Formats: sequence, structure tokens, C-alpha cells
Amino acid sequence: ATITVRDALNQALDEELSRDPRVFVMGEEVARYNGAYKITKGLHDKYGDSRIIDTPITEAGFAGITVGAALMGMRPVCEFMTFNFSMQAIDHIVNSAAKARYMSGGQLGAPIVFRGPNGSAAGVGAQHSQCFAAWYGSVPGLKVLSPFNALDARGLLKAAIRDDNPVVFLENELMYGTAFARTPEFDDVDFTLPIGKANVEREGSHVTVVAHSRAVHTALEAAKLLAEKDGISVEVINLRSIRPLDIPTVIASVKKTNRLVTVEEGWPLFGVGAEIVAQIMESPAFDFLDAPIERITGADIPMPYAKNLEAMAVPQPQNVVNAVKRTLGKL
Amino acid sequence: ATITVRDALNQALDEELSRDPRVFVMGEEVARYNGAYKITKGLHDKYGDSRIIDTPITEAGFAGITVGAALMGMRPVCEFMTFNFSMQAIDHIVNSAAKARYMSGGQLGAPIVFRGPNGSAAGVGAQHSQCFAAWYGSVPGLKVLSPFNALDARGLLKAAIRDDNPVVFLENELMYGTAFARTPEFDDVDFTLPIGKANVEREGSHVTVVAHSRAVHTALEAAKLLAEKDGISVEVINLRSIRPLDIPTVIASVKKTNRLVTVEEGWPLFGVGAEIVAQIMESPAFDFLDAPIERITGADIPMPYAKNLEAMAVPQPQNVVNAVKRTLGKL
Amino acid sequence: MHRSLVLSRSFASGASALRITVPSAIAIHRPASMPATALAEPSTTVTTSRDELFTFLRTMSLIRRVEIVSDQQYKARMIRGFCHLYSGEEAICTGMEAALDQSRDAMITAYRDHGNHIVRGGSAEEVFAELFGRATGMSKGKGGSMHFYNAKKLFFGGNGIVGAQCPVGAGLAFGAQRLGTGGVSVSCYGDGAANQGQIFEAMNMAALWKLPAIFVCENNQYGMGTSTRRGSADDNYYSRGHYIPGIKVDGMNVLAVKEATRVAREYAVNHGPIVMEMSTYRYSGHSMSDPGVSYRTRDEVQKVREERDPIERLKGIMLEAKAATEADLEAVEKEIKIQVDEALAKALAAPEPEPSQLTADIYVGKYEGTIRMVEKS
Amino acid sequence: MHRSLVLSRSFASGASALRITVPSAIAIHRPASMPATALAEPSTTVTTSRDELFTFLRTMSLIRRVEIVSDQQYKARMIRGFCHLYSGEEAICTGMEAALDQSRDAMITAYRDHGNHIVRGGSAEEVFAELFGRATGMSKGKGGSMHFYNAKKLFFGGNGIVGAQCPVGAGLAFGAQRLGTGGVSVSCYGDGAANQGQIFEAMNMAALWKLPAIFVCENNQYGMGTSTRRGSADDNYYSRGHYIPGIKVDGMNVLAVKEATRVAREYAVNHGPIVMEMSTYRYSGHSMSDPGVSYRTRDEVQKVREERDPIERLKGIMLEAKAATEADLEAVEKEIKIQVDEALAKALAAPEPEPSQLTADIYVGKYEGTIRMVEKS
Ligand SMILES: Cc1ncc(C[n+]2csc(CCOP(=O)(O)OP(=O)(O)O)c2C)c(N)n1
Ligand SMILES: Cc1ncc(C[n+]2csc(CCOP(=O)(O)OP(=O)(O)O)c2C)c(N)n1
Ligand SMILES: [Mg+2]
Ligand SMILES: [Mg+2]
Repeated sequence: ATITVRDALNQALDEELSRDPRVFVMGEEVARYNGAYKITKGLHDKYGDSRIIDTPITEAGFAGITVGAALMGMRPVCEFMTFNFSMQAIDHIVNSAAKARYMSGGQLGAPIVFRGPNGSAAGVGAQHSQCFAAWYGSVPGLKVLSPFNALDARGLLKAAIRDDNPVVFLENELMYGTAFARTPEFDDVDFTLPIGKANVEREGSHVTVVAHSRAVHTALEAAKLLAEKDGISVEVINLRSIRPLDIPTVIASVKKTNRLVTVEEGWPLFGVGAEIVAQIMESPAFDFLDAPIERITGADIPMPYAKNLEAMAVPQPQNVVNAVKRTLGKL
Repeated sequence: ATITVRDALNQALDEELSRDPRVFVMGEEVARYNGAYKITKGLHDKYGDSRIIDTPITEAGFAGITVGAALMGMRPVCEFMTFNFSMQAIDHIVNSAAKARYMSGGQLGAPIVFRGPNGSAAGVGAQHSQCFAAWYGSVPGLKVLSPFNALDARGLLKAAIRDDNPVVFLENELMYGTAFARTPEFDDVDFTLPIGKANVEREGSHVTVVAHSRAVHTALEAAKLLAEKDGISVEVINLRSIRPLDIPTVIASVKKTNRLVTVEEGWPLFGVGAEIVAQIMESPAFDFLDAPIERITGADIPMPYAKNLEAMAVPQPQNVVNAVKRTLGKL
Repeated sequence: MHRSLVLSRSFASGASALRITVPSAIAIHRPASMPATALAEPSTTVTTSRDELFTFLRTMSLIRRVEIVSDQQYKARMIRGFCHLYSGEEAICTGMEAALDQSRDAMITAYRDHGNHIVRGGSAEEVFAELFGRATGMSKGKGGSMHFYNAKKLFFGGNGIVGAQCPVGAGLAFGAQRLGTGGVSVSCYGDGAANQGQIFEAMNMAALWKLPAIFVCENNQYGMGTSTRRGSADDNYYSRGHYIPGIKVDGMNVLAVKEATRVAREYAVNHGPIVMEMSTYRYSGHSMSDPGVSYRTRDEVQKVREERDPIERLKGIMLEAKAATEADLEAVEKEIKIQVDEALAKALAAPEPEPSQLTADIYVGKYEGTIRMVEKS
Repeated sequence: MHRSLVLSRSFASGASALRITVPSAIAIHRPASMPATALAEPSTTVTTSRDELFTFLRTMSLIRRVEIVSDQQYKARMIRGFCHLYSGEEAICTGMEAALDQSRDAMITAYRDHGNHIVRGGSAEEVFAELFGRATGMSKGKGGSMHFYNAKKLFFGGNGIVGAQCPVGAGLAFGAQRLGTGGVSVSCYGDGAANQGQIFEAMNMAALWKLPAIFVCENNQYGMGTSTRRGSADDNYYSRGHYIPGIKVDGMNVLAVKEATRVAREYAVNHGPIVMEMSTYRYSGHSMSDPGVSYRTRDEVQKVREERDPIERLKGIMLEAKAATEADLEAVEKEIKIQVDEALAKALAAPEPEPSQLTADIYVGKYEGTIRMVEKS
């Protein structure tokens, strides 16, 4: 049996809504329209106006409202139609939610899940394609998750909703429709994945490739190509969590493979790959590296609309193949 | 003769206002109040309501207005009372200004300088102490400058105002009152510093320390201590520019010293130091490193108010001393 | 627009004045503090001409046709991502433009920008080429449907962030004021956008500084699937500027729009900001991914099409005024169809942007760094 | 507040009702769409008691004294960074609190939060300790002047970002509504903050969802150095909610504030959001770094102090009502002075936070990563 990322997210929301009456979903078009990307499909029918709440187009306002509701004891799920629009509300995420507990000496808590599609989609241009993993990942007080497949989507979203801290949950529109296998544990209503733990999606021995979100797919495609055509065995790590960042899992892999490539769709500078490189250099794994770490990233440009340009702006499997080969001295 | 950073900024604004009638300054309390930190002191008296414009407390609104004015051919200087409040307007900086030229196929231009104090001050707590260097530094379409001393302040601000692209100009409140020597070229009305060029503030041979903004001061203090007490010769590089990042200058220095420490006051993850580490690993300088690069950063916490805690949250000269010694195997 | 759409055949009588009766403004908001005489009542008699009426017809038909073809091309997978059609709303930009001065009045709108682009001199070919992501698109194929601009004609887009165009639009007015051009800015936004806080911020500053800014709320009754009643505690958008005046107009009557815009422009130039609420309707779904029938009935859409369609109403006016015969109208339709088909063919044949375009136009002048690609090396 | 400030000596007559005449509301805004009866007129006769009047006096005097001492301590460099004093505005939080139900009515304000904190049960000692960055501060010394909270008493700060407290405050009302507590939220914001777009966003949603939210604009005439006239195109803040009702009150008369708040609370619980504009004045500069005399005259400040001081006016009322003698009033002053001096001494003697506090309270429960320090190793 398989399930799409969309359905996995929908199920996770459904279950958490029915498990805990304090959970509610708020955002633009989440209720009657069933969500711009149909993640909340059917939930309004099932839970009604008081749990699934359509807002006007006012991200600062409704994000702030979810913070207040959380302070009063509710467990909001705040949907941004896309994370691009979270910039309107970023002050509430950072200043009202993330810092609240610390500034209050532990008195306040804002257990909110800020979720929605993040990063680039297809043909939506510069204003609708930004990846916020590194920005939010830099903010103490937040946890930042970045699921790749349906298992991640379900397990991490449920974990996020149950977490007592504000969580930024970065989905990927292009993955919504992709179906993945359903493992036996999957359907347990209490199935969650641990926050802060990366997952080895594919074992390998020659090179480690670490990625998050849709870039994991790109990495897996590359791994397949490399195995088939070149007999190169790639270990693919799916980060799952951007904050905390599970460097121990990367270290363990690098100690085995002695080579590392990072893949992300976001902009290169001050990005996820940069932090991984820095932390690996600070770790015992550094001495195990047989080649410099390679970073594959989104190009350092606003996202172009034209298809040919867009393809050049986002990592393709071939880019990963090239990087892997470079670390092996085979290119 | 000496001049404070504050006066250097004030002079630079004054000169550019008088050089180009399209330049104006807009922000909260910039006019009659002479600026919350007095950077615009006297300018309203001199240039009047049409050039120095007080706004209501509406960052999204007035930042957007500066974008529109720039599109119409003006050269706005948009002051954020502190960059913490730029989060209210970050969408305009990124989506309206930085991406405009690209999305329009080169038709639109938004030559704006977004400026104000950035990063931590003293005793202002978590919401007023955030460093935005890495966030803005990640955005294509922007240039991001981070002056350290009065020379930087003057030379870079004038360069920023004359640049045809949107520039984020990150000042540091704690440096405003510090006086620096005035070199002969300083007073030239056309004195500018090149954007994208780092500056070697102190030459040295054992270790390179690279920093920006007030952390340059911390680095210089550490260099002094190390020279005096331990006979260690530290080369201190003042980045000046976060985007573009002048890695060639860092590379050249590392090739000489074989050791590198980065210092910044911002949060560690996905920060300036991380990017430098990653770029050095990607560069020919990597092979010249005799020790892993050390990162000294702000602690990964919201800024605490209490003085003793605050001091632990921000890099002190001793932290840099320790890091330098670690790279030399002397600790 | 006039330049690119001059009548191909010109009669001696084409330019002579024609006076046509239009419905009065639906509502006017005059803040208590404002002198009653500052804002004139839009006239119920509009002076136009046969030429102008034909120009309106051509423009609106062109926009409609472009949208119909865009719809087809989207379904044929030639257009990617978001694509928001303007069908039903053509009278707004067309009527406004007739009361504006393109040489100094700036215009900005949101992502539903094909129509505004066309009235500001954009050709159908440029529109299609942009939608197809071709080098000959108005934004060289880099912007897409949401990002049309014509800087030379003071058209500034084309903004995908709901509401963000309004402070920028106020800034255009600020620029015009400081540069002393005598121009105004027109910022179009939707009924959904009307709730965005930054619009209030922009209106406050515009009022404080008496910026020559016209804020145009295109009230098409829905923001995506949210009806005005569900999204706005107060759906009288014309008076939501509160301390600045407002006019509510039938945005599906091109002559009423022209007349109200004339009045609004006059006010804006002399006194400062003003709101116009254009009562309108969008025939299509919100974007191509929205069938547009889950939150409203097919009947509702059909009824508006039948009773208020801006093109049909203009045709009715032209026939009634004896400014045109049925045959004339049909001729225009045909002419536009041919024009659009030709444009489509050219756009389809246009080349993709050169790979070098990937890194062009990020900065103007020299960029002092290197632009990193997906692979650094 | 009542709990922490009970009269030390209680007379048999202290609790018995006293009826006092207060000035009527300065203005009331009733949106056209609202039934006239929904919002009662605040009464010009307020029922109070000798006990309550003494409680008011004690609270306001305590706040005033705390601010005076804070000013001294700031100048003595015991307090760092920003410090915004509330002197002159004491009647607002004091009067409101008397009409609220602390067990279910939530309160949130901005950075000028010492007064609100005190009426929500905060002691002078906790205030000073926080200002000095000591472990016994209300936020363990981690927040500072701008960040007081008392979550148990539903006081949520303490927000340094101008305007941001208002959507959060609406969210507190949302929480109260969904949890069915019967409580309201009170969100205090300044005249400068009133222009922040997110306040309009919050009001729109509060109106759509009928949230029990009271938006309290503390109009002290200036946002930093900007007078209301220069910052707000419309400085009638009580009616800026436009489609929601508003009451403008003399915010320097504690009884008028109490009565208006009673009416507003009644409305909010039953009908939804309402705005209160409190006409007030701040005696000090904006913060300790502002002398506060460049944008207003010393005379202006002096005049308000003489004519409108909330403490002096309460004293006048008490004397007139024969609820107190001059000697009683002096006794309160002395008592408060002693109380504050003791608090100050304790706070000064309190320890700094433990170094381990540096990384405490970032997350609740386990954090799955390691928190990086300035030096990693
Ligand atoms: C800040 C922001 N939030 C959300 C969106 C997603 N979005 C795009 S259009 C739209 C509806 C806008 O409705 P309206 O303003 O009425 O304009 P219309 O589409 O009807 O022309 C939404 C919610 C966005 N682009 N930007
Ligand atoms: C978003 C934001 N912008 C600017 C500031 C800086 N600032 C702090 S207080 C203040 C003035 C606020 O005035 P008002 O709302 O009238 O409150 P008052 O200080 O008079 O109580 C300003 C501009 C801020 N803290 N947050
Ligand atoms: Mg609409
Ligand atoms: Mg004020």
C-alpha cells in the first residue's frame, strides 16, 4: 500500500485534531476551500468552524493570533499558504513565539506548528520559490523540520503538534502528490518520528550525500544513477530536522565513507550545506575526510520563471552525480 | 584628528544629500528628533521636510514606500530604528526590492539603502539584539555591508548610496560613539570604499582572524592580548561586506598563516562563519590549513538581559584568544 | 494603450464628442473633516467619442481574448505555475487608463496583471511570450504570469505578494510628488488584499503627506474562495480608507470607470489620496488551478456574465448611441481574434531565454562577487 | 492586584458603597451597522467604596514610586538598556483592573509594562530585581524592563515590538472564546502603535469572529518624539476600529477608566471587539535615553502634571467624598515609600542569575540538540 505526502499530512492533522481538542488549524483557505493545496481536505467538514478556521489574507495578524491562542493554552497549527508569505509574519514567529519562553524566564509557552509548502515549486517565479530552512534554522527557541516522504510527513507532523515548543514545519509542494510505501508502523495513531534525528534513506559505502526535503529525492536519483552506471555506492541521509541538526548521524556516515556531498534547493550562502560543512570540520569526522566536502545548492539567483532557466537554478540528479564523482577524483 | 562612527555616518548622509537631490532619508524619528541614535542629527534642519522624512511606526508601509519612490527614480535611504524592526518589512526588502530587477527582466531598479543598527546592543534583551547579516546575506539582488569603524562607515555608506542596487547596511549601536583616526583621504567628498572588499586591519603571520562589525573590535583586542602575552601574531580581517563576501582576501591570508578563526556576534547556525568555513574548504586555501577552522559566534540563545548572562552570550576577546590558541595547538 | 491600439480606419466624425449617460457612482465616502466641495460627484453624463468607444472595445476584447487563449494554452501545458485571468474585470484598467496620463501617472497591480499590462502598451505577443517563458516576453521570460512590467510606461507590475503593491504604489506617488511630475499613482488591489495591514499603513502615510495616490480596490467578490463577507468585517471598501474619501463605482461599466477615475485623479492631484472601489467579478477561478465553483454557484457566474459583462454592455451602449453597427462590432471581434492568433503564433515560435540570462539582471552595473551556480565548480 | 494590596487596616465602613460623579466618556463611536443599545453609555456616577479608593491610591502611588526609583536607579547605572516609565499613566491599568476579572481576563501590553505588571500582582521587588537583572526578577533577570510577564495571572507582557502585542492579544481572546472561559483580553498599545497595520488585521479578525477583545489605545500624545497629529492622519483612535465601537475616556481619572472598562468588558463578552482610547500623558521622556523636552515644552508637561495628575485627582476625589483625610493620604504615601525602599534593598541584594540560566528556558522539555556556546568547545 502507498500513500501520498498530501494524504499523510492530512491524516496526521486529522488524528491530532481528534486526539486533542486544543488543536486547531488556522490559515487562508484551510476550511471551506479545503486548503490551497488540499492538505486540510475534509477537515472543515469533520471539525467545523471552531477547529478549522479560514482567515482573511493577513499573515501577521493571524500568526499573532495563533501565538496568543497558544499562550492561553491552545495548540494551534498555523498554515501559511506558502512559506513565502511567512515573511509577513516572521516577526511573530521569531519575536513573539520563539523568544517568548526565554524572555519570560520560562513562564510563557507557545506550542504552535507553523506549516506550509516551502522552497521552490514549478514555474512560480522569484517571489514564490524561497527556501526558509536556514533562516528559521538559525533561531533559538524554534524547532525546524523538513520532511521528505510520506513517512516523514506523518511522523514529524504528529511529533511537531505534540511538541510543547514552536515548530516550523517546511513542506514541499512538488512532493505533495508523490506516493510512498506505507510501512506497518505507519498507521499507528501514536506513530511519531523523533525530532532532531536524520534518517539514512539508502546505505552506501563510497560517498555520503546529505539532503533535506525534495533534495533527498534528487540525491536518491543520483545514487541510483551512480550505482547503475558507475558502480559507486552512495549513502543518502535525509536530514528530516534542520534544527536541531543531526550531525552525529552525518559524522557516523562520513567516518565510513570518507566523503561528503550536501544537497539543498535553497540559496547557497549561509545555507544548510554551509552549516554542515562547518560542523563537520569541527567534528572528529573531519580527519576522516578524503576530499573536501562538496555543496550542491540552489543557484544564487532569484528563481526564474522560464523552464530552461529554472532547471538550471535547482539541483538536478546530474549535479549530484558530478559532485560525488569530484569527491572521488573521478571527474 | 578623530571622528566617531556616528559622525562619520552623519557626514556621509549629509554629503550625499547635498550631492544628489534624489537622495532622501525616511524613517521613524529621523527628522525632528534627529534620529533615535542621532545618526541624522542636523539633517532635518538643513534639508527640511521634503528630504528628511519622519514616518509613523509602520515599517512595512514606509519600506514599501521607499521601494516605490526608488522605482520612480529617487534614491531613498530607509532607516530602521534598529534592524530588529526590519522583520516587519522584510518582505519588501526581499520580494519588492531585491528581486524586482530580475523578475522584470532588468526593467526595474530599486536603489535603496536600508540602514540602521543591527545585532546586539547592551541590555536590550532578546527582541532587540538580533543580527541579520546571514539572512540578508543569503538574498540575491541585495548587497549587504557591515562597517566596523568610522572609515568603513563613511566610505561604505557613500558607496551604498551611490550604488544602483538595493543595499542592506548593518551598523552597530555599540560602535556609534567610538572615535577612530581620520586618514587624509577620509574627508574627500568623493571618498568611497569598494563594496565587496575586505580589509586587513592588522597584519600577522601565525593565525588569521576574520570578523565583521563590532566583532572586528573583539578580534583586534584579542590580537593585542595574544601579541603581548604570547607572542602570537594575528592577522585580523575586517570583512566590511557580507554580500559579496570577499573570500579571496581570506584565502590569501590563510595561505600565509595556515590557520583561521571566524568571529561574529550573530547566532552560530547558518551564520557568517559557517559560510566562510564552507568557502574556504572549497578553495585552494583548504590545503594550506594546518588546523580546523574555529568559529566564535554569538551563543545559540535568545539574548538575555542580565549583564552576566549577556557577557556569556557575546564573543569576548578571551574567546578569540582561546580559539586562536586551539588552532595553534597551544590550548 | 492608445498608441498601440489606434483605430485602423479613422472617420472624420470618429473624434467628435459624444455624450453618454452612465449610472451614477454607487456610493461616495466623504470624511467628516473634508470640505464637501473637495471631491466632485462623478457626472452621470460622460463625454467620449466614437473613436474612444472603439478603442475601449478593442482593448477590452483584446484582454478577453488573451485570457481565453491563455486558458487554452495553460490547459495545453504551455504555461506553467500560477496564472490568474482577468476576464470580467476588463473595464477597470481600460476605463481608468482613459482618464490617466500615461506619461506621468504610474500604475501598479497584483499578480492578476495581464489586463493592466495591455492597457500600458503591452502587446498580446509579449504577454504570451512571457507566459511561455520565452526570451521575447515582457520580462524576458523570467517573470511569468504574475510579473509583467513596463517601466517606460510607468507600469510597475506585477506583484505576487498580496497587498505589497500598495505601499509600493504609495511610494510611486511619493516619487511623483517629490519629482514634481504632476502625476498620480494608481495601486490596484483585491477585496481580499484590502485586509492586509500594510494597506492601512500606506493610506495613513499617503494622507499625512497628501500623496497623489489612487488606491483602487478591485472588488470581484472573492479572494480565492473567501467571499468578501467572510474575509472583511466591513466590505464597504470605498470607505475603508476611513479618513480619506472614496468612490464606489460599477467596475463593469467602462464609461463609469473612466468618469470616476477622472474625478479621483483630479482629487488626488490636488488633495491627496483617495480610494476607488470597483464593483466587479471574475469569471474564471482564482487561478488556473481553481475551478472556481466550490465557493460560488455556476448560476452566480452565469448571471453576472449575462447581466453585467463589460464588453457586452459597451457594445450595447455603442449600438444605442449609433456609434457602431452590429457589423462594426463583429468586425472588431474578428480583427482581435486574428491579432491574437498571430501574436500566439509568434510567441510560440519565440526562443527560450539564453542560458546566460540565468545570471543577468540580478544586479545592475558590476557585481563585485561571483554568482554561485548549483555546482560551484 | 487586590490580593497583593489589601488595606492594612480595614474599617467597618470601608467596603460600603460610595457613589461618585465622574466626567462622562469623552466620545463614543457606534458603527452605523451596530444596534444603538448594544453598547451602553458609561455612567457618570460610579459606584466604589472607601476600600477601593484606597486600593487605587496605593496601586497608583506604588507604580509612581517604582518609576521614580527606577529613574534614579537608571541614572545610578543599575539598570541597563531601554527603560520606559509609566508615570502619568497609572490610572489606566489601575482603573481597568478594577473592572476586570483577573481569574479569566488576560492582559498584554508593550514595553512600557511596569504598571500593568504591578496591577497583575507583581511586587516592586520583582520589578526592581528584573530591572537589575537579578535571579529573583519576574523573568529571572532574562527579560529586563520590556519583558515582564505573570502567566499565572494571565499577564502576557511585555512586548518590545510596537504593535505586535495586538494580534497576540486578539489571540488571547480567541483562546478565551474557544476555551469558553467567559474572559476577555485587554491589549494595550500606544498612539504611535495605532498606525501599525497588524492592529487593523487583528481588529478585522476580532470583528469577524466576535472575539471578546478590548483594544486599549493609551494615547499619551506622543510616540517617541512624534505627536499624534504628525503620526496619525486620524487621531481619533477610539473610532479607528471604524466598524467596531469605541469609547474615549479620560485615562487620567481612575474612576472614569473603571466605569468605561466595565461597559467595554460587558460589550466585549457579549458582542465582540471594542476599542478604548485612554487620553493620557507620559511625564518622562519616551525612555531613559530621551530627555523628552525636544518635541514638547516643559510647560506642556508641567501643565498636565498640575491639572490632570491621576494621583492628585484621586486624592481630591477622596477628600471631597470625605473618604480620607489629608493625614490618611500622607500615611499612604509614607507607607508606599517604605514599601518601595524595602523592595529596592531586597532587589539590590538579590543574586545575579546562575550561569546555568544562560541556556535554561529556551525550550521546554527535552531539546534534542546541543546548545552551542560562543566557543563550541
Ligand atoms: C501575502 C500573501 N498571502 C497569500 C497569498 C496567496 N494568495 C494569492 S492571491 C490570493 C487571493 C487574493 O484575493 P483578492 O485580493 O481579492 O484578489 P483577486 O485574486 O480576487 O484579484 C491569495 C490568498 C499571497 N500571494 N500573498
Ligand atoms: C516595530 C517597531 N518599530 C519601532 C520600534 C521602536 N519604538 C519603540 S517605542 C516607539 C514609540 C511607540 O509609541 P507609542 O505607541 O505611542 O507608545 P508610548 O511609547 O507612547 O507608550 C518606537 C518607535 C519598536 N520597538 N518596534
Ligand atoms: Mg478578489
Ligand atoms: Mg504614545
